Amino acid sequence: MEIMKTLLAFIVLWPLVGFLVNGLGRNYFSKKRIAFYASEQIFASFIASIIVFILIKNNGAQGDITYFNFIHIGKLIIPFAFKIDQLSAIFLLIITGIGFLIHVYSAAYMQQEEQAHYGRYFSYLNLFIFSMLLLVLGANYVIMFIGWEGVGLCSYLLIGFWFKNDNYNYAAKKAFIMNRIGDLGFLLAIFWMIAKLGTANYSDVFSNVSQLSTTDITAITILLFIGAMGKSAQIPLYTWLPDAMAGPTPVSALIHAATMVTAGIYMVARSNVLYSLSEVAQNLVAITGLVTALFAATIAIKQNDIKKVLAYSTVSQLGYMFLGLGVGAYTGAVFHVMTHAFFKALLFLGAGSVIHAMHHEQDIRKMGGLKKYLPITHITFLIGCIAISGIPPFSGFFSKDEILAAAYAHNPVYWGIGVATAGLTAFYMFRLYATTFLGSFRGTPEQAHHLHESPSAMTIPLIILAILSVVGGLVGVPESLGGHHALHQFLSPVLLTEVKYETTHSTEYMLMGLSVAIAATAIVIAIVTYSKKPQISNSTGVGKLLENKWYIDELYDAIIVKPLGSLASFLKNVIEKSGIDAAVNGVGKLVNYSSRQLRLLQNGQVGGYILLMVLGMIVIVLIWVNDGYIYRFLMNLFFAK
Amino acid sequence: MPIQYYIILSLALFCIGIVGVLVRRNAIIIFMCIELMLNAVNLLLVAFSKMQYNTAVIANKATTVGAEGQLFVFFIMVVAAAEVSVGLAIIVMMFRNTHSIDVNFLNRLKN
Amino acid sequence: MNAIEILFWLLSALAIISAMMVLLSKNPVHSVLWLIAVFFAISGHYILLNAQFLAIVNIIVYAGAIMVLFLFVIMLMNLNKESEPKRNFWRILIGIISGGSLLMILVSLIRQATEINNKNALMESGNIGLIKTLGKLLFSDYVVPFEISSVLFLSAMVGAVVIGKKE
Amino acid sequence: MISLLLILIPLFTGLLTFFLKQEKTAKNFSIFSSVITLGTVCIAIFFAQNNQLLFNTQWLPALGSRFSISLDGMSKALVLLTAISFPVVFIATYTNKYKSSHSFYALMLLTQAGLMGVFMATDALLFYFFWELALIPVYFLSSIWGGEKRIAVTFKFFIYTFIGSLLMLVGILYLYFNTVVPSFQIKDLLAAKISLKEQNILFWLFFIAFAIKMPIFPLHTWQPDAYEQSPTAVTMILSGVMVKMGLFAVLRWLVPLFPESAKTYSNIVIALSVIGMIYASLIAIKQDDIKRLIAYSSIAHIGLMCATIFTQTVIGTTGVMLQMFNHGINVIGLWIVADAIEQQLGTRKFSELGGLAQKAPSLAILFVILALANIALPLTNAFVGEFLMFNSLFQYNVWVAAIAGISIILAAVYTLNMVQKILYGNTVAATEKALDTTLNINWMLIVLVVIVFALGVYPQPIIDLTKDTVNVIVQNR
Amino acid sequence: MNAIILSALGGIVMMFTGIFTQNKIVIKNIAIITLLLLLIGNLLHFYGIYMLHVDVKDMLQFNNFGLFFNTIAFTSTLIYFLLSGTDITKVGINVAEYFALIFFVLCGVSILTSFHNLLMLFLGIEILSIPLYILTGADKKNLKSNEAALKYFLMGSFSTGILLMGIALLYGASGNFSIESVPSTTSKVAEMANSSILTPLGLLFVFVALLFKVSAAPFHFWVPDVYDGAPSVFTSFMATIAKAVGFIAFIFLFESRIAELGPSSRIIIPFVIILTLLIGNITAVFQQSVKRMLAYSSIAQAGFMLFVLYSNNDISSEGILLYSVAYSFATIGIFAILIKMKDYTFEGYNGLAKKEPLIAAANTIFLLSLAGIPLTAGFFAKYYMLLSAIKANGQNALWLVIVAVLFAAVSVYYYFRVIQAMYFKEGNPEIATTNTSFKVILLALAAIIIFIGLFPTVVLNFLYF
Repeated sequence: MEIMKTLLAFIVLWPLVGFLVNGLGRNYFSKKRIAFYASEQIFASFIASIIVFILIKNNGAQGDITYFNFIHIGKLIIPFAFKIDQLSAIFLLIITGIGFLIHVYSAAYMQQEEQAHYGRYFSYLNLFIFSMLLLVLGANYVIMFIGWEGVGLCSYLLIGFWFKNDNYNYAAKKAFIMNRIGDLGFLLAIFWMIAKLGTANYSDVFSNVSQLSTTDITAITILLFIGAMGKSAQIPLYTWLPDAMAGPTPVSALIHAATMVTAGIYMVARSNVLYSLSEVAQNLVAITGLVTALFAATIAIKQNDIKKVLAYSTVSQLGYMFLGLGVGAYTGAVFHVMTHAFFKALLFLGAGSVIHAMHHEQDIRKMGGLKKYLPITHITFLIGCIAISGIPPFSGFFSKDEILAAAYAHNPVYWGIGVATAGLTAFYMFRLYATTFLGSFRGTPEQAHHLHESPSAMTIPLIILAILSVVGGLVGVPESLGGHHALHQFLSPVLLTEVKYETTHSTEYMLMGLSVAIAATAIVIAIVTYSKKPQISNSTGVGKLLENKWYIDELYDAIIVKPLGSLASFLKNVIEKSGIDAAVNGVGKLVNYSSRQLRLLQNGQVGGYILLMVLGMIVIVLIWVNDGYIYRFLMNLFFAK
Repeated sequence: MPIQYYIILSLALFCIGIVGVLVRRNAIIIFMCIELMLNAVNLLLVAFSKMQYNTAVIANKATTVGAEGQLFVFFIMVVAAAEVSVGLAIIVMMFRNTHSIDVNFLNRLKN
Repeated sequence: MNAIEILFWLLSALAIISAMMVLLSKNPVHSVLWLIAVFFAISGHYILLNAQFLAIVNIIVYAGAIMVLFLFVIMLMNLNKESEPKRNFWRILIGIISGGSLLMILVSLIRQATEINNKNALMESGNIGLIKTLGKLLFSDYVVPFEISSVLFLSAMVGAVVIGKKE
Repeated sequence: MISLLLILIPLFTGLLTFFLKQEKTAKNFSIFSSVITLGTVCIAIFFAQNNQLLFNTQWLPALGSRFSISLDGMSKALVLLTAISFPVVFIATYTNKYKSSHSFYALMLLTQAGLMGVFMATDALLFYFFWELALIPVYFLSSIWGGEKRIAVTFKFFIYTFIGSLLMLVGILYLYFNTVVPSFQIKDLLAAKISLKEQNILFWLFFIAFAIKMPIFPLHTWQPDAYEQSPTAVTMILSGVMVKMGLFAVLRWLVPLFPESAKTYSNIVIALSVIGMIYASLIAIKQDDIKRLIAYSSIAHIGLMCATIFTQTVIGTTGVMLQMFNHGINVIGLWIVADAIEQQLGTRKFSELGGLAQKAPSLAILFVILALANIALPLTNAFVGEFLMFNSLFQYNVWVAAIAGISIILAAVYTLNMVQKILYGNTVAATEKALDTTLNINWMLIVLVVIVFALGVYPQPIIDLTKDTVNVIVQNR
Repeated sequence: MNAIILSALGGIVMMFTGIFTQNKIVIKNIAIITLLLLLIGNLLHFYGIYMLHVDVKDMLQFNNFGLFFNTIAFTSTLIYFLLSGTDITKVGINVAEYFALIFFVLCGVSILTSFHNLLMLFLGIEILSIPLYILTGADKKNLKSNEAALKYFLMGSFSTGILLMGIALLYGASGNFSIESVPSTTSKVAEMANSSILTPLGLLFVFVALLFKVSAAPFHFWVPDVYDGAPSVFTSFMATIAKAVGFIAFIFLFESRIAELGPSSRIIIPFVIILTLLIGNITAVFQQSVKRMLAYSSIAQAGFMLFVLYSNNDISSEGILLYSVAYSFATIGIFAILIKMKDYTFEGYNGLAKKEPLIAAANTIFLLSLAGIPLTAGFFAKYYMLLSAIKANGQNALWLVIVAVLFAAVSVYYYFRVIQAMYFKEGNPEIATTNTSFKVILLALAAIIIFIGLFPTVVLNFLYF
């Protein structure tokens, strides 16, 4: 226990120290030292994570590890505590492992940055790892929320890393704000828990779940899911993710593909006890996931920016994961998180390599034929594409298959859409692949002159990730294919095993075959269509609709951003200025006005003065004659009993 | 005489005085109207003094009851005389400077 | 209706008419004269009420001294002509209405007063208005105000000096 | 006795400063004085015995008013805030030039004395005295050293506040006649026998006074103007410490004195506060001036605190106490940044700024941190407070919490807008030759940022300070 | 009695001084010495030491309250002499006479603080008023001064007529002039109002006449014109001592008799208070001349002082004393500065703080006191008034009190205009040169105001020693 406590503390603190040292010393250290130090901190965490993983694997999970009380007011105690169990151990490995690879990759990729910005970049990355670890390790929803917002912040900082460009800044802001919308849901869920149970600790919440009514559970889960929507870019809060590609490509790989966006999955998986009790929430999660998956895939088909395609594919894959969560295949979702982390990181880094080679050209229409210039990148990228397309025995196949199988058991329509999406995925991935690597080079001669393979610091991570993408699926080979699903067994103490999707092996085979066939067909079509003559002309009709992302950004702009802006302007210019402030100033003006009028009484005429005095006397006498009548009347008026 | 008669008579004189103050513009006449008001009060006081005396006589408490009212009238006259001296001095001073005693033209001070 | 009542009504009528004439006369000198008439009427009332001392003092001080002073000032200023060329009709109307309504209210109130029902002012008889009575009272109980009124005179005198002295 | 020192030190040093004609001397002396005060506060809070924190003596025997002050849990946090903010403000604005600066510093110290008194007085009349004592110097400060429209704006502020405090005075007087023994002591006022109807009238008399001070929508219009026009050092005190007077007064006086009314009208007050939050946040989005933006953001934050007070839960009240402290720290930090920008570049308009991060990286970092604290990012101090407050609001009513929660999103919108427009993008004419901040500003900001993080990670010290009194307040109802 | 005799003697002494010397400084100093003697004589009265044993036949009654007010009035006058004595000597050639007249006014004050008979009230008011008519017109060449004097005189005489009518009616009801005698039982107020007309009607007339003296609306019209037209140095005196004493007269007269007005008094008095506050405060807002603004402000202050009638209890009696002190001291100070100014408009004060920081600071304190800001005497003055009202009528007084404080907030508007001009605006004010002693006295006065603002009970304790 003590060892675990120390280890976890170090796992979290190393990146934080890295952040502080690099952040404060960025002007004093050399680039080499910065990169080395940052990577080394993460590597240390990674090693520690492996130890933790082994300990967990051997000894099983233990209780919460409390460091101090974060908040302690009366009965409300929110400890600063970590929970280390199988689920968080897996995520620890993914985060620190892939994080480390991306650090290494970045060291080369960001080489052209100035020293200060280089240091800034690495400190941000370290901060991100720190936040993500907090998110995953927290033993209660509040600590998770701290990490949750922390990764949002890092995402903001990294998307806007090149802050001279206002479009990037805008994208960063958009990401942060959309995340915040989700965060509000998350927060409300936490409040709900605290209001009903007086605690936000996982263990207490899950063990007292019987005290919650169905409404409570549904509300909590839906609110939590709103948080997840924001973070994991689900409809309707997904538009930030494609824009987030403004950041440096390794960042996209790390944050917007491998780790941060999966926080939503982690959260739902973590709360599986709650979700299992709410049919409504589960269906909502599943349908949202499904729709997002399909929707994003359709958009991805028509994108021409290499990173945008990957971004939409990320959205789409996240949709898959939510589908898995929604249909109760928690393990499947986590499994897909893992494999997706491998191949999506690979794809992004590969794309980064391409962009690096192309001198920051991201339009695939200006690429082509890169196969021969970038051999390692080409191979690894191809592996990634196959993996994501779900071709066996690459990792993507197993995880995706598990989700699809569960979906079929839940509702065959879900499966149908899922498979269609899988086909689309295969199609757009290979469209991307074909346009980029096959055919002939379409860029400027100058670009062609500079084309070269990336340095080893970049290619080695690619290779490692490629290997993982290939073999990563083996930890979850389903029983139908003769495996025993190691991951499933490992996670079973944490994640509920839903037996709802028991299907016969023959059905399973048939489903697998069908999905693989569809994917394969799509691949063939894509390669045939795009390897020789990639689409360069502007598309029309549905194509244009897709190319413009269903005009969702424009829609949001029209129905939310613009009205809000006009409302704000209205409040500022009309209500505030001519309404409230004018009323306040009006009192002053009224006093001034009445002053000007009243002083006319003082007209300088003695006769007038005496006349008014006499009238005053008459009034006073009349009041007196009334004998208290006016008094009683007024008293009744003001102080009626 | 019923005391009401006297009260009403003096009130009438008093109010005539007030009306005079209100309608006339000549400072001296206004002042005279004020004197008229004072005289109305004097008359009332004397009448009341005799009323009080009468009440005392009826109650067989003879004596100087009511003399105070008449003494008060005496004091009013004294004060009025003093006031007149000052008032006329002011009016004369005013007239010396402006050659007018029309109160309507007294409007340098206003608002 | 006995002689006293007749005298009362006569004097009252004289007083009120003369008072009105004070207002109505255009010539200030006439006003002064009418005011003197009022004072005489009031003195007549004093005599009816057997307040002989006041009657005399009223004539001497008011009619004799004060009004002469007024007359003197008017003559000094050469105001013995119509001094108010234009009279503002509205002003007069409003003045009369407000003065009249005050009178009306007061009179109606007095008529309601039950405390003075059946109370009379004793006419003719009663010796409280005699110099002897008043003098005794003045120099015994009222000696303090008497002395203090001397201060008033002093201040009025100083005032007249301040105002009147040429610089 | 030591609590009396907290008032006397700034009072006498303030009066003394009037006679220090040398600019340097006045500055250094006032910094010295405020540091001494800070030291005394620390001793008082962390070392002194409880009975040393009380001071009670005859003042106006005929009126039943006593000079009684007490540094209890509730005041500790705010007294500490006051003590911290003055040296920080003095040092951060050290390079600012003021004409006849001795008067400036003298008035600042007098303000501090008033604030200390407000936070410690336990006698209603004394409280009213300090309430005004804190106001008058600020009136002069803003009117003499303020911006272009200072006279009218400050005057509006003054009249507004003055009306409020007079209404409160009426309330105090009325209460005074209903106590068992003629006394203005809070404990005697608490025991006053007043009917429900009277309570309701008195509640509003007090509340309007405090609502103007906070300010609560729709009585807030003095605030953006006053913040904009005041010299920034004064604005720091105004928004950092003085607006807390209203909140503090609600906690210390209003809620305990009129518990039933506070409950009856909690819905109205909370509704106003929440409307104000959203309203101010929306307006903040459209601001083009740093100072005005911070002002509106401050209105939104205060609205949340006010709403929370009326939910009357232990959690919420603790959150408010904590957030009063935190908001003070954060907003002073933001003002220091705003002042640094204005002093150096001569403009506060976003449209004339941009790309400052390239020229002034350390300012940019500190600014971003403070901005993030302003939007209550976790691990900054404001998060804990807002978390607790929203929690309490949620327990009061789900929908209120949800609507108020929108302000969290809007806060992100306007704060990031501000950060983006000032720091990011390419440099423009104004920022072309900008330099990084001077050492004094840097260090003060660092001090504040350290507090931001320290309390963000471990807020317990402040929570513990206020714990006992919070329990008293809430249990009192 | 000491005060009455000594002040009358003082007047006479000053009269004769004018014969023997024309040296203004000597005259001023003699006046100050005489005033000191008067003050001492009045203080001796507290200890039962009299110059003459006069049998006052119940015409006068001396109590601590009245004597204390005398002390206040004499002290104020002393301060006034010290600050503005030199300026008095500059009004015209009759220097000694001005001082004499002021002493006669003080004699009137002394009578009004001890009268126990309506005759004495009448004489007191006249002794108070006649010298004031003169002083108003003291600047004989100045048409404004002339006009003010005439207006004051005409309206003052008119109000005297009203007063006398009231006294006559009261006499008709009671048969004597003592202020105590009440003809019928006052227990059943409503019943009495039906049967008895003379007493309440008489009281109403007296009430109106006194309202005129204390410049309450709608009988305030003389105030702005007279205060504006009179030589500033005398305005100062008129607006303070001569006015405050009206309230003392009110208290003596109405302490026991207010109920005789019937239940309507509950509406008449608030009516007058609100009207006074309204006209005083609102009209002052738009004034361009500080002097005229102060005239209106004095009306507004009278509105607050009228609370003494509304509440009519011991707190209000104490309060009116405190109010007199606070108001008189501050107003004397402000006028002392105003007299030194060349330009009486607000613009004339622009930038005074830079030129004369001490004077500006003192002026600020005076203005703050008038505005009723805490830490100054003016705060407690207003405070006592509000306190007394709530004590007297509880919840029913609340609305009146709230209206009053709202008007107090309006008053801040115009008082602060002067402060704004002095401190926040640029300008080159023309101010007569002042010597050190003037500044010292001014600051001492400011210090006193702040001291009273901190410890008002110290002042009031004199009442009970």
